[in-house]
Amino acid sequence: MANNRHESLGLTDEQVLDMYKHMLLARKLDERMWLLNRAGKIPFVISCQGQEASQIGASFALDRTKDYTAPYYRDLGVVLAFGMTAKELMLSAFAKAEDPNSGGRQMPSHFGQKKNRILTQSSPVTTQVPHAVGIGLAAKMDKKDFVSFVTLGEGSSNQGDFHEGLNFAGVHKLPVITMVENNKYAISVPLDKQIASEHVSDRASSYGMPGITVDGNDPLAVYEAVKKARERALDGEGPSLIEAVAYRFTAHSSDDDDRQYREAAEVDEAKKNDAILTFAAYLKETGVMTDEAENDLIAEIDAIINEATDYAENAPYPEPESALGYVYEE
Amino acid sequence: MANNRHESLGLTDEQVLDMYKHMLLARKLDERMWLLNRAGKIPFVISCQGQEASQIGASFALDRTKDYTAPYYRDLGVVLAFGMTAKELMLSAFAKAEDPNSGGRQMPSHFGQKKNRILTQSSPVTTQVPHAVGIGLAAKMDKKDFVSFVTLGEGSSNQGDFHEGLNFAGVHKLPVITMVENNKYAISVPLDKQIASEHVSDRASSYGMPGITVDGNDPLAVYEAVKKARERALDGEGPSLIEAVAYRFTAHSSDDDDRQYREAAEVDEAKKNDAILTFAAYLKETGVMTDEAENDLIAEIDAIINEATDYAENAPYPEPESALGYVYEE
Amino acid sequence: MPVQSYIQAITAGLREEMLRDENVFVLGEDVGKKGGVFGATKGLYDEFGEYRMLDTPLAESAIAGVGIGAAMYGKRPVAEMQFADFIMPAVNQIISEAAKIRYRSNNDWNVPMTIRAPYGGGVHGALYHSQSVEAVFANQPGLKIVMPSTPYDAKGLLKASIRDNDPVLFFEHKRAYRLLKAEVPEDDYVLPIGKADTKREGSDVTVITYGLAVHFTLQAAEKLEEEGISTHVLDLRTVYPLDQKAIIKAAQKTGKVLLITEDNKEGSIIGEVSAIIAENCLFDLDAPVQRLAGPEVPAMPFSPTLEKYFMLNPDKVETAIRDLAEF
Amino acid sequence: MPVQSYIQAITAGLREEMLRDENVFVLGEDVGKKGGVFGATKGLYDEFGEYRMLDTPLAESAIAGVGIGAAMYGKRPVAEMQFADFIMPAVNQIISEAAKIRYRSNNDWNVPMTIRAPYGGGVHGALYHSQSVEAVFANQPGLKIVMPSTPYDAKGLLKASIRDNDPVLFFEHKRAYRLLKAEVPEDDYVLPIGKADTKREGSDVTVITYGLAVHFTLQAAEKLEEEGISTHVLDLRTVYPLDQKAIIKAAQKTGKVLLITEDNKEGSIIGEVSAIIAENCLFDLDAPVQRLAGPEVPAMPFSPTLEKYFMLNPDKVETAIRDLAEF
Ligand SMILES: Cc1ncc(C[n+]2csc(CCOP(=O)(O)OP(=O)(O)O)c2C)c(N)n1
Ligand SMILES: Cc1ncc(C[n+]2csc(CCOP(=O)(O)OP(=O)(O)O)c2C)c(N)n1
Ligand SMILES: [Mg+2]
Ligand SMILES: [Mg+2]
Repeated sequence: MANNRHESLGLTDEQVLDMYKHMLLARKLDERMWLLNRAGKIPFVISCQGQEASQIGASFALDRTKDYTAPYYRDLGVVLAFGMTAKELMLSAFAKAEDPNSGGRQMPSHFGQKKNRILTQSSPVTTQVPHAVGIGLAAKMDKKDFVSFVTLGEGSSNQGDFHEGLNFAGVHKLPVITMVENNKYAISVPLDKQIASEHVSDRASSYGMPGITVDGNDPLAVYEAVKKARERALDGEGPSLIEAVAYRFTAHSSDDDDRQYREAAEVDEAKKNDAILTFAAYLKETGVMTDEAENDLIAEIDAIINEATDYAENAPYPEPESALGYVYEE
Repeated sequence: MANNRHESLGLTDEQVLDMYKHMLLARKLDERMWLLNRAGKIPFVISCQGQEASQIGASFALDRTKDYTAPYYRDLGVVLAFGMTAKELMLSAFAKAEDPNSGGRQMPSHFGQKKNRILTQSSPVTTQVPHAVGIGLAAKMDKKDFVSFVTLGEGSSNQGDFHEGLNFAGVHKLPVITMVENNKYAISVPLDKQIASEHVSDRASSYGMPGITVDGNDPLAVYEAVKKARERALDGEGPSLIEAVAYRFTAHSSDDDDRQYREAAEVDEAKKNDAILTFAAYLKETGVMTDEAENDLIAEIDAIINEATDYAENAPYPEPESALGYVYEE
Repeated sequence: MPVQSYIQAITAGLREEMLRDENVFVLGEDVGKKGGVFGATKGLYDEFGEYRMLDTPLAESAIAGVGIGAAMYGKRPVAEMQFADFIMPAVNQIISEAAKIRYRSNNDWNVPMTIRAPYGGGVHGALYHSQSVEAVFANQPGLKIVMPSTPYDAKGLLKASIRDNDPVLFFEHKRAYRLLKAEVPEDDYVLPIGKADTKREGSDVTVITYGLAVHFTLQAAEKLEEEGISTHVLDLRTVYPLDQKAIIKAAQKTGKVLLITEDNKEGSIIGEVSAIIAENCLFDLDAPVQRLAGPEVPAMPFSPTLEKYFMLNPDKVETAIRDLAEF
Repeated sequence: MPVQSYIQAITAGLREEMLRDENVFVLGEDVGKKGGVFGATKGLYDEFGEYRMLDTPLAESAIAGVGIGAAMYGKRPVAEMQFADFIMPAVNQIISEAAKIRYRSNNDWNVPMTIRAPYGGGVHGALYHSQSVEAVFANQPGLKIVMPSTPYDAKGLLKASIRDNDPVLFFEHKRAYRLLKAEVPEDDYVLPIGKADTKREGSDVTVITYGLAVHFTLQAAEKLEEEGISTHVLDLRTVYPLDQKAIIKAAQKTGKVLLITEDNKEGSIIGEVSAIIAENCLFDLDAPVQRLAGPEVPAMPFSPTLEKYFMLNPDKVETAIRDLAEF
């Protein structure tokens, strides 16, 4: 039997199985969306594939009943973990009126859901970083015991808002956890044309906060890093920067063709570390998941996704005139 | 006789005397401007006082016949070293038509003079950083052997443009030297409310460049740091970040009252390290400057400033209608 | 009623709202210990403490962005931009985020934030301490832009802005700060955002304007009254979205309309005002709609000769009204 | 003459200028190896190499600001904003810097830079990949804003922009990229910046518009011709500063003016056009100046029902022209 790593992190077998379930649900939902896109049923997909372990590992280290999150467009895993349902996500993919993120107003993967404390997200990258810092500031002002968790891509970490936001959090020691999901590309531009340091986490010292680079394919490593950061934050020690290194398995989005700028071999190589495979193997090796349980899980997830898809596909579009509403308070 | 530090840096006695002359000219010009302001003759002053050593030390390490500089408003010393004259600076202080910086269009200390490769400066802080990087990019593209030297205050280093500019320079290994003149305050806000790290230079590692903190009251230390950075840049090794730590001796500007936010005792304490005094002492101890030479220098500088003031005071204002010109190419 | 300056009225409005609702807080550069570079927050740091009068790092995008985050949580931030000219680094946060958050989330999230900024010229501030920046934002549904012209309006509109559940840009004329003094009620009052205000009744010429130009216009109108020219003055108060009804009514009243802004003309607020009139009042007009504005140069220059040439003043307004009256 | 799409014409114009002048270079996100997210720079990385087709870090303020620095040195940068919506982080560099550098330095320094950005809706791009952002910049003397409506114009105006010694914002309609195809000369030609262009002569109604809306208008005009309604179409081409003479002449020609923009109405470019007409042509008008524009919401929503409701199309234009003709 393999070395049991989750127990020493304080995670039960049920919890790690639940982590895996969320990872798999994210992956399968994402795959279904590509199918729907290629079938001409939904106009756009932007994927979490390759980053599920980072997203779920991090989310499970948070208190999903009170922490706030400002996710970015790849964070299907994060929003699932925070309580958004597959059905709600499909409603968004189909741009239907019932979509809780935006009522079909935004592209898919522009997440937001107040009841689950998921801040609404736009397309211009990195704007969410100062927002998350504002949430952290509110927590400090009101002496509340939650943290604010914000994610972004490594390319996006070059925007001024990253610098301004993290510096603000650092100066005021705010309970903010920033996780950069480094998937090696910003659309076509590779890491070494984006940043000049070795790690994005090297930037933490600029802001007087700890910075750590973890294997984004290892949900337990990410869990551990975020858990520590959360404890620090609640102890009033301020923010942390975590870089989760993974790889983008798909093209940037359904509008991109990644053969223009990277080799298929590189992608294939990266997929060998696919956490969906490696974490499943770990769960089996540690006796947490049997083959049978895995098959049940897959069936359960398929059913969820089928139901979500059917529901969303048949749901109504927003009324045209509803485009006029909610510009200001009504 | 005191330890001669300048020889080992390759500086002749004439050169260090010239450095002192520039420092003193900057200081005395600045002092005169305050007198003129308090007498109601010029509307605005923003000072270099306390930062002359950083500015002159740095400028003398550059090739002032070919390097470019993007100074900020306190850099009276830098622009004097790059060839702007006292008369030209007084014309700007009086907002007269002949002012080469802006023809009286901008406030004083908004430097710019193409013939001396001084980029034109605006008021919004830190915008000059990407400009200087653009100059460095042009140098690299055209394979030219000059460097681009840009300065800013420590408060201004929190703007997004600092991050974006330095990262760009780092990724493309451009010949750009950034010097942060850390004078401990951004108007009323002290250093520890501006940045969370110990040194601004800690930020260099974010951008894959060396960062160093030097005593900004020691022109030779600054000279040495900038000289090294320049050699690196010309060797194709890319940019450097230098933090010169000094103190702002005056209020932020003639519109500010610094008693609102800092103790007089703190200012007095800082003035003990005034480089105008300490560098003069060094020059005397090393036998470079006699008391007589010092007196001659003071008399010479007074004469320069008197002449500049008289000329500028009597020079004509721009014609009102000239406000309409030079919006676009004419 | 005590007499207060425009800036005192703003300080009073801020203070009352901070006392009324503990979620109201101020963030910006030098707003704390120093009390603001103009003194708008003077005394409030001592009264309310660091975290309700927060000196931020020098970074406007963060000031706006952190404010947005806190507002989404339920706070009521009042962000100060030290000068309106320095709002530019925050444009992305204001236009892409604050303006669109309610709409894009289908009413799930909202941003009850006020951004205060001193604008305007005539104070020897040169290009970057004199600008009128409202036109940059006056095409962005989701935003409201308020520009008060008197101490009374400043206080009542600031209080309304802070209580508004959507983002409000609140531009204060920095020359008005100490120039304008008037009676301001000590009790709690708010003025409606989105409504223009008739500042003077008249029958020959209608002037529609806002901000400090209202003051210049009232001065000019008084002089012209002696010549027998009667000027109607509509103060827009909220320059975005515009109060179309009030504009149409004011234009129809005299049939001769002069629009005034301190900004340069092309692309300024008053172009939209003119378009509203052209759409709605064509057959009520006795003369072409006139516009008085700054020249088409990037911003107000520094030298006194140049500043005077650029800056609006009561004489320029007087001449423009008289010309139109005589049309 | 070969037939080219709008985007091919842009690529060709860029390439010709890069061949003509080695100081011309492109910088932006994904412009290099990938050739741009729309393919506007396809093939040019291989032809000109990394430093003339530079993939930058993901940071628009740096793209603009580094471009400004290089331009001050004497280079002729063509900066690409991946979508016009993402120009917002660069507003400070564009408005505070690029627009004001010649003026503030009293003609000592200048910024020969072009900023290209795809704008406009109708491509399922939702709020942040559909915006018309020209109004944000159309009040800033020192800037020029060019918005071509055809492949021929796109090439000729892009070449002129690159050769211009002042900063030019060059907005390309992303739906036009592949929709519009036309003959484009292979030889070197430039079109004048600052001049509007009559795209169709007519006598009943004058439409003044720009960008993709020109195409919609020409489609509508053709249909209306069959009904006996003759439409005069003026394409602004440069939306800032406006070609006042051409606007006045076109308005006077028919006395009935319809202004069209894809942007939301209040504060858009066409408000200024209307104001110019109101100032200069009041007594030539037979009907109020009409405006057809998007609704007053923050940006175009995603869902097909909503997008269609927001987006301009030939039918909406046709109805508006007919209504005005019948006035
Ligand atoms: C301000 C801004 N500029 C450009 C874009 C276009 N864009 C969308 S995603 C992207 C790349 C982001 O890369 P990264 O941050 O590494 O995230 P990833 O997609 O790799 O997860 C770009 C350039 C944008 N959305 N916002
Ligand atoms: C973008 C912007 N925001 C605000 C200001 C107003 N302002 C002018 S100088 C200054 C403080 C600058 O501090 P620092 O960078 O430390 O430079 P120092 O003046 O101390 O040399 C501020 C806030 C400005 N000029 N630009
Ligand atoms: Mg990435
Ligand atoms: Mg400082």
